[in-house]
Parts: sequence; C-alpha cells; structure tokens
Amino acid sequence: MKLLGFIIVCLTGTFLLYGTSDLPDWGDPNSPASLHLSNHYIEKAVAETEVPNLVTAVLADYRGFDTMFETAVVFTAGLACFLLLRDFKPKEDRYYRHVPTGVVLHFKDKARQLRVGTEFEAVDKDWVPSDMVIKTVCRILIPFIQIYALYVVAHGDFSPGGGFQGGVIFGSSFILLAISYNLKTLMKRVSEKFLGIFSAVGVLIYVGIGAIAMVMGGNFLDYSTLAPLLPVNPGHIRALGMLGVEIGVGIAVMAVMAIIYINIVSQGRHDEGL
Amino acid sequence: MLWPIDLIVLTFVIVTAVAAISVRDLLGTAILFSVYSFMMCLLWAVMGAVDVAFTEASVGAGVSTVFFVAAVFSTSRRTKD
Amino acid sequence: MNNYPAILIIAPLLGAFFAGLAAWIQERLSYPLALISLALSTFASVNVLMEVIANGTVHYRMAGWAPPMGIEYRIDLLNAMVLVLVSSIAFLNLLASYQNVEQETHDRAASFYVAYLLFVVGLLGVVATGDLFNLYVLIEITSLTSYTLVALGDRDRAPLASLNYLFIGVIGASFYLLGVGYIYIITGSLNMVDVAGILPNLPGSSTVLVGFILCLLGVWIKMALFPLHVWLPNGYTYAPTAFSRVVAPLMTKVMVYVMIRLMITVFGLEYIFVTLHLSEAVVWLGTIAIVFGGIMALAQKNLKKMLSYIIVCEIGYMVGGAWLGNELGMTGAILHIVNDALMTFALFLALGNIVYKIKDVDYSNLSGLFGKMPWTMAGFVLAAFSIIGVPPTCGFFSKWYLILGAFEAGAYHFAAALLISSLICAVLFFKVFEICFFAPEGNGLSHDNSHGHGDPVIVMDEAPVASLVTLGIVSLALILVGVYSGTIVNTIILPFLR
Amino acid sequence: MTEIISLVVAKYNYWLYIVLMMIGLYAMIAKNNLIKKLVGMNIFQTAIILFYVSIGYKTGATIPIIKNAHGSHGAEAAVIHAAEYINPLPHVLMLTAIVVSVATFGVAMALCVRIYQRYQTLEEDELRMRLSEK
Repeated sequence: MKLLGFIIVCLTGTFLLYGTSDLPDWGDPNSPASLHLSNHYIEKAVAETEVPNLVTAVLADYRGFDTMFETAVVFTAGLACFLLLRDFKPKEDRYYRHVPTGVVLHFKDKARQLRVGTEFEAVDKDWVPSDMVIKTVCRILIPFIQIYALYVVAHGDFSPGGGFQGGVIFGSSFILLAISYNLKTLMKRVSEKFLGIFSAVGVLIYVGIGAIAMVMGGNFLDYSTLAPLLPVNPGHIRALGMLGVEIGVGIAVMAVMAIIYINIVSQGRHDEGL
Repeated sequence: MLWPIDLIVLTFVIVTAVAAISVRDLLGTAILFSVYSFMMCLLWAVMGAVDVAFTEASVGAGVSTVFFVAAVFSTSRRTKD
Repeated sequence: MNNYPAILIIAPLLGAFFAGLAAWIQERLSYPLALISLALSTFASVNVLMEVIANGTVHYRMAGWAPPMGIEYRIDLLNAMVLVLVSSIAFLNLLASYQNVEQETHDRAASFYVAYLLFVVGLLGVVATGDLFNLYVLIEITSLTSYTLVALGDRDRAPLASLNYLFIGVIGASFYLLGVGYIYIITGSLNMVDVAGILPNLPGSSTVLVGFILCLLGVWIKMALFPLHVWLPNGYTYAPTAFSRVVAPLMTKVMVYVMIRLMITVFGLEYIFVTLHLSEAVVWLGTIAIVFGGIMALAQKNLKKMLSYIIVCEIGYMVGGAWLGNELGMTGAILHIVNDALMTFALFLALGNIVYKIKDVDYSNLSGLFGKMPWTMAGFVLAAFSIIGVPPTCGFFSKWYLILGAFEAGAYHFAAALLISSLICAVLFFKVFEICFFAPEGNGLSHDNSHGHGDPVIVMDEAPVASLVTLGIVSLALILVGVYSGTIVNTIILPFLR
Repeated sequence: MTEIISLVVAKYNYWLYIVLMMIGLYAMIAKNNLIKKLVGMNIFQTAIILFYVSIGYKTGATIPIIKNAHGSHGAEAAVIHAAEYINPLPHVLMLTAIVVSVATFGVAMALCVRIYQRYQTLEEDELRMRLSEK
C-alpha cells in the first residue's frame, strides 16, 4: 500500500507540475483570472451594493446562492453528527460526589439514584477538582468573546469577517464554557432543542430572505426588491439584505459548531465529556 | 518584496504538514495540525486574503483542533504510524 | 418571468428545514412536509420541461445579476429531462419508503427525512446549475448527506463503508475543485457558457488539458467508473434501504450527466474528440468496466451486492457511449441515463420490499419468494428483463443506440462487451429467478426448518401497499418509456445535440 | 542565474502547493490510522485552497476592501482602479471551500467515533481483521 501510494502520488504530482508550466506567473496583475470578472467586481461592487468589503459583497450578493448552500452544508454536518452519534440511552454507571466530604460514589445499578442537591452532585467519571483560576478567567472571558463574535457578524460589511467567522467564534464560546466547567453546565444553559432549532432557523432566515425577494416579484435572493418593506434608502437595501443573511449564517454556524462538539466529545450521550 | 516571507512561511507549512502525519501520537498530531493551520492562515494573510485567513484562524486552527482533541478524547491516542 | 427554476430547488430546501423544525414539535409532521415539498418540486420541474420544449432554453439569474458576475441557472432540454427524472424518482421513493424508514431508523426518522431532502436538493442543483463552482458546492451537499445516510445502515459495517466512501469522495470532489481552479486561472470565469466562449482562444494550453482531466477524474470518482469504483459496492450494500433506493438510481446517473455537460457545454466536442486523443482509451475503460462489473456481479452471493455491481457495469455503458464520438453513441448514453435510472429504481424498489420482509438477502434466503411476494417479484422480473435488454422494455432501445454507435465508430470491442453483458445479466437474473421460484422453502441446508411442519403451502406476505403501487407505476414507466423512446429521442435528445 | 530566480519566484507557490497536496494524498492512501488519514485529507484540501489564494494574489495591490467608500459621498468622486485591489473572487470561493472542508471533517470525526465505539480500534489493518473474523 505504501509503494502503491507513492507511485500514485508521484504520477499525480508530475501531472500537476506539467499543468503549471502554462500558468501565468504568481502575482501577475495581467493574468486572465485578475482581469475578466475580478475587474467588474472591484470597480462596480461598491457602486452597486454600497459594501466596501468586496469579499462580503461577492459572497453574500453576487454569489449569494453559493453561500446559501454553504450554510446548508454546515447544517448537514450538524445533522450528520446528530444522526450518527446521538444515543438516547442513559448511561448505566453514574457517579455522585458528596460535596462536604469529597467522597465519590459509583452506582452501577440503574434503579438506584441519588437526589442531586446541595449535598450530592452528579460528576463525570474522570472527575478532577475544578480550577479556580481557569473558571474565573473563562467566566470573565466568555461575554467578551460573544460580544466580539457579534461585532464580527455585524461589521462584516466593512472589515474582514462575516456570518461564518462570527458564528464560529460564538460557537467556540460555548465550547470554552464546556471545557472550563463541564458539559453538564453547558447543557443546562443551551439545551439540545435550542441548538437544533437555531441551526434550522439560521438557514431558514437565509432561504426566507431569498424567498421573500421572490414573492416581492424579483428573482430569488434579489435583495433590491426588498426595498418597499424597509424604511431605508433604496441604494442601501442590498447591504441590509446581506447583513440579514449574514445573521442567518451566524446563527446556524453557532448552533452547528456546538452540536458537533457536544456529540463528538460525549459520544452522543450529552452527559459527560472534556 | 514579498516573496522571501512567503517562501519562509511555506517551508514552515510543509515541515509541520510532514510532522503532523508522521508523529506517533494522535494528540501530538492534533497540536501540530493546529500549528499547520495557523501557518497556513499566516501565509494567506501575507497574500492579502484577509477574510480567508480570518476564517482559517477561527476554523482550522481553532474549532477544528477542538473537534480533533474531542475525537481523540473519545477514541484513543494510540497510532501505529 | 416565472420562478419555476428557483422553486424546483427551493421547495425541497425549505421543506428540509421546516421538517427539521416540525420534528421538535411533533415528530410525525416531518414526513408529510417532506412529501409535499418534493411533490412541489416535481410539479415545478415538469413545468420547466414544458417551457423548455415550447420556448427553448430557460435562463434564471440568481440574485438578479447578469451571468458571468452572478450565478445563472441555465436549463436546456437535457437538464430539464434529468430534472424531471430526479425529482419524480425522489418523490416516488419517499412515497414508497415510509415503512422502510420506520423499520430501519425508527427513533430518528425525522432527521432521516431532512437529510434525504438535502440530498435531493443537491442532486437537483447539480443538474440545474450553469456555474462550475456552484456545481462543486452542490456536489458536496449531495456527498455529505450520502455519507451520513449510508452510515445509518448496517450497524457493523456501514460506518466503515461510509468512511471509505468519504475519503474517496473527498478526493474526487477536490480533484474537481482543482480542475475548476485550473480553468479559472486561465479563463478568469466560472460560468459554463462564458468559459466555453473563452476556451477556443487558448489552443494547446497544458493548463486547460490538466484542468479538463482533473474535472473528469473527479467526476469519474464520484460516478464510480471501473478502477475508481471501490467505494460503491460496499457503500450501497450496507446503506439503509430507503436511501439505497434513491442513491443507486440517481447519484451515478447525475454524475454521468455532469460529465456529458462538461463535455458538450464547457469544453466542446471538437476539443475533446479532435484535439485530444483520449476517446479510444476511455471507450476501452468503459468496455473493461462493463466486463468487470458483470463478472463481479456473477461472483456475488448477496442480492443487494449483486445489484450494486450491476450499477458499476451500467456506468461503463454510459461512459463508453458518450465517448464514442458520434451522435448515435451520445444519444444512446443520454437515453440510457433515463432508462438506467428507471430500471435501477425498479430493481431497488423490489429489493427494498424483499428486504422489508426478509432481513438478509443472501441467495440462500430467497427461496419461495415468487409465492410469497408475487407482485414484488413481477416488478423485479420486468426490471430484470429491461436490464438484460428484452425488446418491449426500455433497456433494449438505449442498448440498440449504443451498439449502432459502436459500429459506426468502429469500436467493435465495445459492442461485444454490450452483448456479453446482456448475456451475463441474463445468466445472473435467471439464477436468481431459479432460486426464488423453483427451490421450495425450507429445503436448503442452510435453513433450520425449526417451525416443524414442512408443508409446501407458501403464505402470501406482501410488502406495504404504497411500495407496491409505486413499483407498479415504475414498471409501467419502464414499458412506456420503451414504447415512446423514439419520441423522447426526437423531441429532446436530438434537438439538444444539434 | 537571474532567469532561474525569476522563474522560481514566479512559480514556487504553485510547486509547493503540489508538494503539500501530494503529502496529503500520500497520507490518505498509505497511512494505517483512520485519524491520520483524516489529517491527510485536510492537508489535501488546504493545499487546494492555497492554490486558489495564489491565483488571487496581485503584486502591488492591497486587500480587497475599498478605502474611503463612505468618505466621499460625492458619488463618483473617487474612481476605483482595479489594479489597486487583490482579486476578491478566489477568496469568496475559498471561504466556501473552507466551510465545506470543516463540515466534512466534522462528519468524518463522527464516523471515526462511531467506528471506535463498535470495534475499539482505529487501525485499518486491525479493522480489516475484525471484519474478516465474522
């Protein structure tokens, strides 16, 4: 297998190298790729959409249809993790810790249960005492991460960033909560239902804006037809439409990142994990 | 002149890529992979693709690594090659 | 300006997310929602076909931008036909498979429907789009959902089969993406028609050649052409029935469509057959695929796996036919997309009914099936005849065009392979019929006749009615498409090719 | 000598992307551990992204965010020269490709966890042995 792999790799590599012989030089301003479509985008996009970040303008407007499916791909990944890993059977082994003494009790019998309260708390199998420094720092950090994520989503029109990046950052704030405390703390704050609904709602916002444009008499995703609905300057309507879809993307991505992490780390049981 | 920086970072990228697939510990692979992604993100930032670099920094070096560590946590660190 | 080309895609997409949301309220709501959205999609695609036949190619600008800047859906006769095929098969399969889904994925049926709809959205988009990069994104949606759905099948083997499928599928999609990159760097455009307009100005460019071959390799991996087919048999065998019923007829056929689209619309037949000298080699590849698929199918002892190898064999027909380099061969290949999708669908529908009653479809378990499930087996026999190529059924006509094309191109080995494969299929299916019909139940050594009374009375135990009705519709379609194949060729395929 | 240097400068980005891609492809074909294969897959995909980003680069141009787009509301006061900005289209395509690759990565990870739950191993040869046992 190693030899076969090596031969295949060498053949493919040579073939690709042959293809590069005819490519325009790296950084050549006159290569066809930099002339045909790109010039139109660079010169006209601001006038047509009022969005200075060209990447956002092309991503969410000219090629907004691609981005809609990209969001659908993300949703599919979350759905896949749910479908493949989710395990609704509760675990047979349960661990409880007696808070005043620190003794950990291990229950193998399914029928026996302890009431979780001030005296006992349910803990993971590999329980380690929580670290005060980490907990405190993360508790302070998480709101700032979330604010930053919102900034990235909202400011995607003017600076690098957008729905996807903001959504990932927002999702990672959930993951940070799960890592610094434990998975149960996260699941108490954001339930599975919440994440499931948000992942679908995010994409629905995107598709919905497109569909509304269609109902208003334009083509699918044509934001300019939304102008009668919103009390803004008609020239700015495309930028606003883009903001709308970016928010949708952000919501979907946030939820899906959390779903993937939770399912992988707890092997679908949603009880304990990293 | 941009190309010397570009070349140096590219070399780093290739070194980390080889290291990531040859180290005999999956947790090590995860960390090297994260370094690889970050180098890649640097390279793209050098080439002016700021949005792509931002995405790669948050996805490739950030969330992917967390998924990776989570998967290693719920499977095993052991690898034969 | 009507919006049917958009509704075609958007209906199942919206349906998927509404079905997903509805599942959190009431799990039973998601099935009717899925069904309605697919019905809507079928309705829209039929309308688009009517319009294309009446008024010529339909252009639909997504987001209202003119083609090279924005993404355009460009639906001509070929797309419109394949769109109707895809949406109707997806709809009929969902209609037929309610019980199968309940049986195999009982506690997560709602999510199954969502993934299923997204899969169909991907296929429809792949067929409708006129943009090279959009095609990649849609291929990825299709692939990602099919990895997931394949993994839901057989508890032991499906995840591994799916992971292998994923690795190979990612290589295929990445090759395609790389090929698009090569084309983009040299032309600066992503719109198919626009690229086709620029490419003739770049004669003898090695970048175009590499880009073309990379795209082709990617598509071949996705359609499982012979040396690249390793993911297919396991993947389709261990997938859940409701999904293998739709992925087997559609996935490979849609990829064949993509190949023909790339050949005709993007690179142009002149470039492929006059400038490049690949057609001979590819026809040989098709020939080998046919023979190899047939022989491997003969060696199988499991009905589902046998049918999976027949798919590998059928891909050889279409690839070989498309690369013969003449109109007859191309006509045969395009007609075979329709016919093969219908035949495979009928076979897998019947197979799904059998699996619903007998879990394990090894040959040893099949005895006495004709008595037990007469209607299912009737459909199975008809589909098998069509695969073999018996005249009134549609399989005969596309094979006829392919053989004529092979003779015209002087590719006698391809014609011989077509005939041999018919022979192999005949042997194969009659073996199955013999097992199902003649061997009485409980006589094989593998059976441990534990119920004691060995009386030969076979109780009729048929599959759900919805499945049978669908099988009936598809069987009828097999004959109707066969009878009217001349009309299809004259109104759709020949005008498209000229 | 200077010719060679200019050739290298013009093309090394494309050559090194091929090297990187082949490292990934080799890992996907020849490595035994499934997660190692996954890493190979990701390297393979990022190499393609590197190729696209290299397409977009233009010497002497800046990042594709228009300066002073809102400063001069005198309409066409500031004329935008295409040569001053990097081509945004490959960046857009690659944002999509990165998203697709992370989605694939997540699904593949889920599959790996599922396989490990069933077979307690991720080594391909051991898996093959376990499958042929049954």
